[in-house]
Amino acid sequence: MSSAKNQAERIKEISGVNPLKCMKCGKCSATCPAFNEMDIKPHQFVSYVLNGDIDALANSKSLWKCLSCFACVERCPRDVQPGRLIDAARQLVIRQKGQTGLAPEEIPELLDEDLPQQLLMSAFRRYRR
Amino acid sequence: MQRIGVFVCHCGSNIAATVDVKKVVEMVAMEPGVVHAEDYQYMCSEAGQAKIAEAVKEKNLTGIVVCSCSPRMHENTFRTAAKRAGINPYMVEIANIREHCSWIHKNVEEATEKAVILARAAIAKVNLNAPLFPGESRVTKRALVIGGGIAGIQTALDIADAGYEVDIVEKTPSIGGRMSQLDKTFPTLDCSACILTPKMVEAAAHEKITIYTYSEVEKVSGFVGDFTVDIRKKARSVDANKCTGCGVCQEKCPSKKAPSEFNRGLNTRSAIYTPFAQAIPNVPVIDRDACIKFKTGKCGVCEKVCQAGAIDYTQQDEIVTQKYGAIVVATGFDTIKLDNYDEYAYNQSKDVITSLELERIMNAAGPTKGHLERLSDGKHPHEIVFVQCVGSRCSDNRGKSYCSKICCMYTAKHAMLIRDKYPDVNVTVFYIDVRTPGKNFDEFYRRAVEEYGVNYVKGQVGKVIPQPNGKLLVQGSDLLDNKQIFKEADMVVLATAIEPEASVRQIATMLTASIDTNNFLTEAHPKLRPVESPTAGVFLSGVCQGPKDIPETVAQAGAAAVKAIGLLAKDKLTTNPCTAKADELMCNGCSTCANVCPYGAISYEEKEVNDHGIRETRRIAVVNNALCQGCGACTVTCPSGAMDLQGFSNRQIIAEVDAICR
Amino acid sequence: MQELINRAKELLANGTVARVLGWKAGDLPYNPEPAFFTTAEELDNFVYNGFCGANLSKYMIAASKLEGKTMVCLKPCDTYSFNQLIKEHRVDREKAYIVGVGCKGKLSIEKVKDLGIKGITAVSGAEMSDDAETLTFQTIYGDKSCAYADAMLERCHVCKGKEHMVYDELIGESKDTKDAERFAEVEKIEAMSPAEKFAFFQKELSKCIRCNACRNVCPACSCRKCVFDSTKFDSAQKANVDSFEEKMFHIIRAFHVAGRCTDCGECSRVCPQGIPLHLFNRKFIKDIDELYGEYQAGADTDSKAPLTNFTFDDAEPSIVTKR
Amino acid sequence: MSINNEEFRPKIVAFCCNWCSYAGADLAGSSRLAYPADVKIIRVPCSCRVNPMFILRAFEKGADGVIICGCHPGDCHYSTGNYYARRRMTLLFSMLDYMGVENGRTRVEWVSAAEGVKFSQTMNEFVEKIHSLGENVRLGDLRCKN
Amino acid sequence: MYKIAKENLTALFRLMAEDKALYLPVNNAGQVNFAAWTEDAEVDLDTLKSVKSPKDAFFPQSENLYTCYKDGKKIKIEPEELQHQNFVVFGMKACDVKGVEVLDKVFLSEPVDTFYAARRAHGTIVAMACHEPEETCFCKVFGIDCAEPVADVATWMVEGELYWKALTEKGEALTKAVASLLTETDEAKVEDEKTAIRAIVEKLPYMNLSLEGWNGDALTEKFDSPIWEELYKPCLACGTCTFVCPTCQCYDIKDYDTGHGVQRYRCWDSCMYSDFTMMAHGNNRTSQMQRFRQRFMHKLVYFPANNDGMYSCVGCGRCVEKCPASLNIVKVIKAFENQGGDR
Repeated sequence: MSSAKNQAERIKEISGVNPLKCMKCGKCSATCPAFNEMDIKPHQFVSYVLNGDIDALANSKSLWKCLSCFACVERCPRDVQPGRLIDAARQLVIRQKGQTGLAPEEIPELLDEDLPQQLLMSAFRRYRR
Repeated sequence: MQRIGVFVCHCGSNIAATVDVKKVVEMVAMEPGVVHAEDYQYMCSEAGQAKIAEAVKEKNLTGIVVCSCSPRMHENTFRTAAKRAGINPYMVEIANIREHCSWIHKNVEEATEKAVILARAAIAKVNLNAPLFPGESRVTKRALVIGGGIAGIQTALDIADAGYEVDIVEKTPSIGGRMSQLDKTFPTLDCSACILTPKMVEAAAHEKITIYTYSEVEKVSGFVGDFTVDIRKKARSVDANKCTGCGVCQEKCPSKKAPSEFNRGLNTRSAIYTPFAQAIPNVPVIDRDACIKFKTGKCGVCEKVCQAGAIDYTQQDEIVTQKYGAIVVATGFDTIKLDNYDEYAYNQSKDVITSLELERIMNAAGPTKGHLERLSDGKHPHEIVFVQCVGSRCSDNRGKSYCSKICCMYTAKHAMLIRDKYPDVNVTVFYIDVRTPGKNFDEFYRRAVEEYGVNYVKGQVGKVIPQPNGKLLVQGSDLLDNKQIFKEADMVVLATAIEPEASVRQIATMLTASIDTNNFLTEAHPKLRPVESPTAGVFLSGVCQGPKDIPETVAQAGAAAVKAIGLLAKDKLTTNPCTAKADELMCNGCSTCANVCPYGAISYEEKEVNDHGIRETRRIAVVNNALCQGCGACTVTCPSGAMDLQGFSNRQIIAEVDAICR
Repeated sequence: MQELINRAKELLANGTVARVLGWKAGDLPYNPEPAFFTTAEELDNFVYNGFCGANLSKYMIAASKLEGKTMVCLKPCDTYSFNQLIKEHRVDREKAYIVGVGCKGKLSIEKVKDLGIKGITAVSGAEMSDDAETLTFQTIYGDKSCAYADAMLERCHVCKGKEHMVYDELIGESKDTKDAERFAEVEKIEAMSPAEKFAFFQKELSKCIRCNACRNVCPACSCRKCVFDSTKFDSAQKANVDSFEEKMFHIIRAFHVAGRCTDCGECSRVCPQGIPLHLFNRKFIKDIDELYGEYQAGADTDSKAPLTNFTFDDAEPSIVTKR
Repeated sequence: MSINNEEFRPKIVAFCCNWCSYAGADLAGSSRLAYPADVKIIRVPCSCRVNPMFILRAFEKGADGVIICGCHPGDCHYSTGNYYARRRMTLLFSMLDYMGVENGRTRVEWVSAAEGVKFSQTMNEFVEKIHSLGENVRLGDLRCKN
Repeated sequence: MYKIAKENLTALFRLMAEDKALYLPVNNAGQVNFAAWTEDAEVDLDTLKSVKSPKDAFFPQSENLYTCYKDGKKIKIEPEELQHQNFVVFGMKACDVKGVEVLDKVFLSEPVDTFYAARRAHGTIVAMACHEPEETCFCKVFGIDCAEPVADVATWMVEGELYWKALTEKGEALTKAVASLLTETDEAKVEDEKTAIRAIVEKLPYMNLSLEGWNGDALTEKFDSPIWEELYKPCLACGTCTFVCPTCQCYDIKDYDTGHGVQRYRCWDSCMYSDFTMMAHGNNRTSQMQRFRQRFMHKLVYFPANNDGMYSCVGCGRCVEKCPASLNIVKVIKAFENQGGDR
């Protein structure tokens, strides 16, 4: 429990998000392009962190389904920024596992001229810490 | 040197049980300036007050210190007693040896020692007290109401009914305000015009009310009871005395492409126009930006068709200067601009509208003659989505942090009206919370759901995507089902946040009334003085103070009127003598004090002074005693100490500090 | 310098100005004094060189009361003071014809003497015309020299820049002489322990002789009657009887100009005991910048000063214990 | 419980605004919420009336601690006074800290008329703090000690 | 004539401080001023001029006169004790010594200032010749020889050794007290040093300053001169010149409420201050020009008029160095000289 609490604190710290600001309007979920792929929905992310249920979050599919498009961050009326929470949770998990999914050396061969820069950044966000 | 009498109260045993009052008397008798010291059971009693009077007479006292309960309790009692005994009431100081001493300490020695110190501080202060005299200022028995909406009209009517002259200044060509744009009102669903128009007519006909429409407040000077206001009557180009309001000019006007402000720009109007049929006064205005005559010099159709000869292209703006005793601000609200909310596609699709625009569409006098139709193609909609909290409750900087308060109810109203009139239309409302505190409000909302089958979805809309087929794809969430919803709608109605009318900023500056970060006018006290501005003589009516619905607005309008009447009923105002005062010879004229004065009580004069033989003209701060409330902000901001507060002067407070620390 | 003199003569001759406020050559090579010139002949004594450190804006308070305009020579940093005085209605912009003069850093004779150079009879390298890196002194103890920058006033090492904030015309070029961090000294003290801080200030303030030079030279301290000369606060003391009076004086002096001080550095320049008085003012500036947003007094004439302004969510005073 | 002369008995000046904090102190009194007698209250109309010179003066004359109490931000009777006070006091306290004066000797607390408990608690805390700091030697005038 | 090696000076100071207070130039936070000697004081005998003159030793910037306090309803008065401990002021320069002579004229003539007189009686002055005079010096103009100071003891610092010569009884007594540390020597080195100093003095820029026309008789002519109107303009009205001056003698008397009583003390005043000689009705000098004029008229006209022609300026040049506006007595004298005074 206390470690879950610590983890929740850690997520808040990494993301800079205060989940208490959430007014539960659901605009994040309303706006999320990956909503259907997710087991835990963006708005739930906020309450999971709030309630310290980090294990569930860490084991969720959602963590890896989030596109980091930041639409929720952009549209959240309360500046809660659920996308950053997800990002932070992902980071936490990766750190815990001590893994890093993407090495910079691998980039050149993966590079495709048509690949949008944003995707590359997004990939970095997700696979490398 | 003062001749001070010290009176130590036992307050029964309240003080005497913990403080050795005899010892206090003995100790204070040795203080400089003290010529008399005694104790008594109850100083506040008739007998106690008589003792004070007696000592004043016998010992020729010039100052009084009462060691007793809190000054908040009996300062006035003893001031009055002093006045009766023939000394200035402001020569009295209280040492609070009950609440601040006997009641909180148990050790007699300690409490007695503290009581002596508190008494010494009061004595040290009285030694520096000077008689103060409350000033008087006259009251002009006339009120100004800024804004001619329902708030302004109601305030004006109430003040006028009490027998005082009232002027309404309205910047648009007609009074009526936002309420005149509404179709129906909640929760009774009665027609807005039906209840508003009679009030407009009454105001126009009232012998005590003068209405200045198409006019703006240009300048305000003076202070409570004695404001002087310049009102700019913008050139109407129509002689109001001659115009019969026949309307022919509007019919014949060849320029009909100006967007109609009244209809929120959903259709157009002629260059010469009255905003709506029931406008008061029923005198049109020429919009000089749209008028062909003004633009090209050619045309003059209205002049030709006007049988009354009322058209006057040469009319100029006119400044009316008038004196007022009280000013009521009733500037109302507008909806926010939606430029920051691209996700709702408001600027992309004509079928995404605000609720206020829907009011106009639903209204028989509106752009669609009251038929519910899509503005893009005039087709009858079958699926309508309402989005709540658009721009309200946003803590990011795109919208407003507050709840606009009225949206939940008017959305329920709209949904209900649509379902009633067009049962074939499906109505979905996306909400975050439904807030319905108010008499019959929740019942109203439940009826919309239960009787009219309005589909309420708990969740927000994330995006509205205009489709090639002309429909609007609404992407929202349903938090209860934990689903994302995609709905094809024909129309989307946005419950847009409201904000104070933009002009209120300027008006607040002119009135030196304070304004909060959202541009709402600040009340003098959020709970106890909700309809007064901190600036004396300025009152607040309606939404300019905070979001409100119609009944609340009317109630506040009445309350503001009563406060104004209370002021106008007085012949003279007594001013608090504990006001700031600038030492002419020390003042630098730097304006720093005026910058912190919350009441605009400080002005500057070019004044000739005689500074030890040197005569020169200097810029000097002058405090208006009628406006100054005595907070002292200016005294600390003044580096030289030229500005001081009477009754709490620098030297007095320092004397107290010294007495306590010695 | 000659360009300045010529222009001054021209302005006097064509009646634009009634007098010129600048510097007059002193009787030693390094002591020019502020002076008013009313004729072309007088202007032959006009001088403008590295030793003309005095900020002339305060003299404009008196000059604003005189008939006609005054041509005043202001260095870039002086113009901040002038703006601040306009803001406080102490000078009349209409009465001033401001010539923004170039500045390449001003010199401190105290610093020169600290370098062991004494008995000075002539100086070269201090003129505005040449961009000398070195100052050369003829002294009765032989020729000496030092780097220009080593003789510069402290304030020039944290120069606010070469832009004039207000002027009617500009004559001469300026150099940004900034080569140190403005708040470095303040930060150094902030990092000390309370006992060290106390010892530092106690030592510095123990030198104070209450001559009031810092106050009287300060363009922000322009009160007709200073609170320390007045009976209204029972604070009129002339003596350093006990260490407290200096603390009271210097804290309040700095507090009264907080948010108004342009950091012109005159207080430190004139202190006969070399007390780094700017450390007080700059502490307030640093706090204001950090707590209420960057603010440069005198950068304009209409912004709200930090101490006559507020926001609803300003820091609480307890922040002091938390930092 | 008699007064021991050897014991350090701090002198503490509390500036209280008339509308909130002074009333809060009254409430503490009528609720019999004790705090040490070392605290002496000076009534001012508003916290914005407190001149930094008053505070320094108190220290000069021998005070060991000075506390300023006003209405909560937003509740000022004069609407904005405490906002100005807040900035002034923040800067003053920061300067005192900078000069090496122990920073617990000064304090600002917002106490409403309803917060008798808070008033009493605050004063208890403050006196305790001053006790832990001991006598004010860095800001006092030696002439005032005896 | 005696001498002592520079490295033994600390021992000398320690010995003197055994039974006397010792004041000498000490560097405190970068500035040299006369201060009491302590083991860890940073003594600086090389700096030519202390910022403040050493007149504090005899006429402190502030001193208590008496204290009143309340005893019940009565008021008691307790006078301040007079100086009773012997003290030494070490390292005063010739001009500063002359400054004390000026102060003597003021405080020792009737009515005698007892506080000052007590200090003079208990103080021994050890003066030091100016090894390297500077461009701001003009003591010679007032007939002072900085190569040969006249005090209780005169000293010279030559090649790492301090030469010591007692000139008065007090000086002899002090010499006796420290004799254990001194060794006898001849005056040859000192004579060379004097010559060298005098040669430098001749080269100083102010040495030819003429005081012609400045005397007690010049009152009206100088007082009414229009030159003052121009001269005073840069003056900031600070008190720097007066507070660093070895001869300024004006003081103010003030009360300080300690909470337990009232201390009456005196402190230096400055004629530059707007409240100088302020009385109940106001001030008899209403403008800064008048106050500015007062300072120089006093030093060069009023004082000589009342003191057998003695100027109350000793040419130490401190005001030349310290005036924030670069004004000073030399510029005043020169201005009158250049413009004929009564233009």
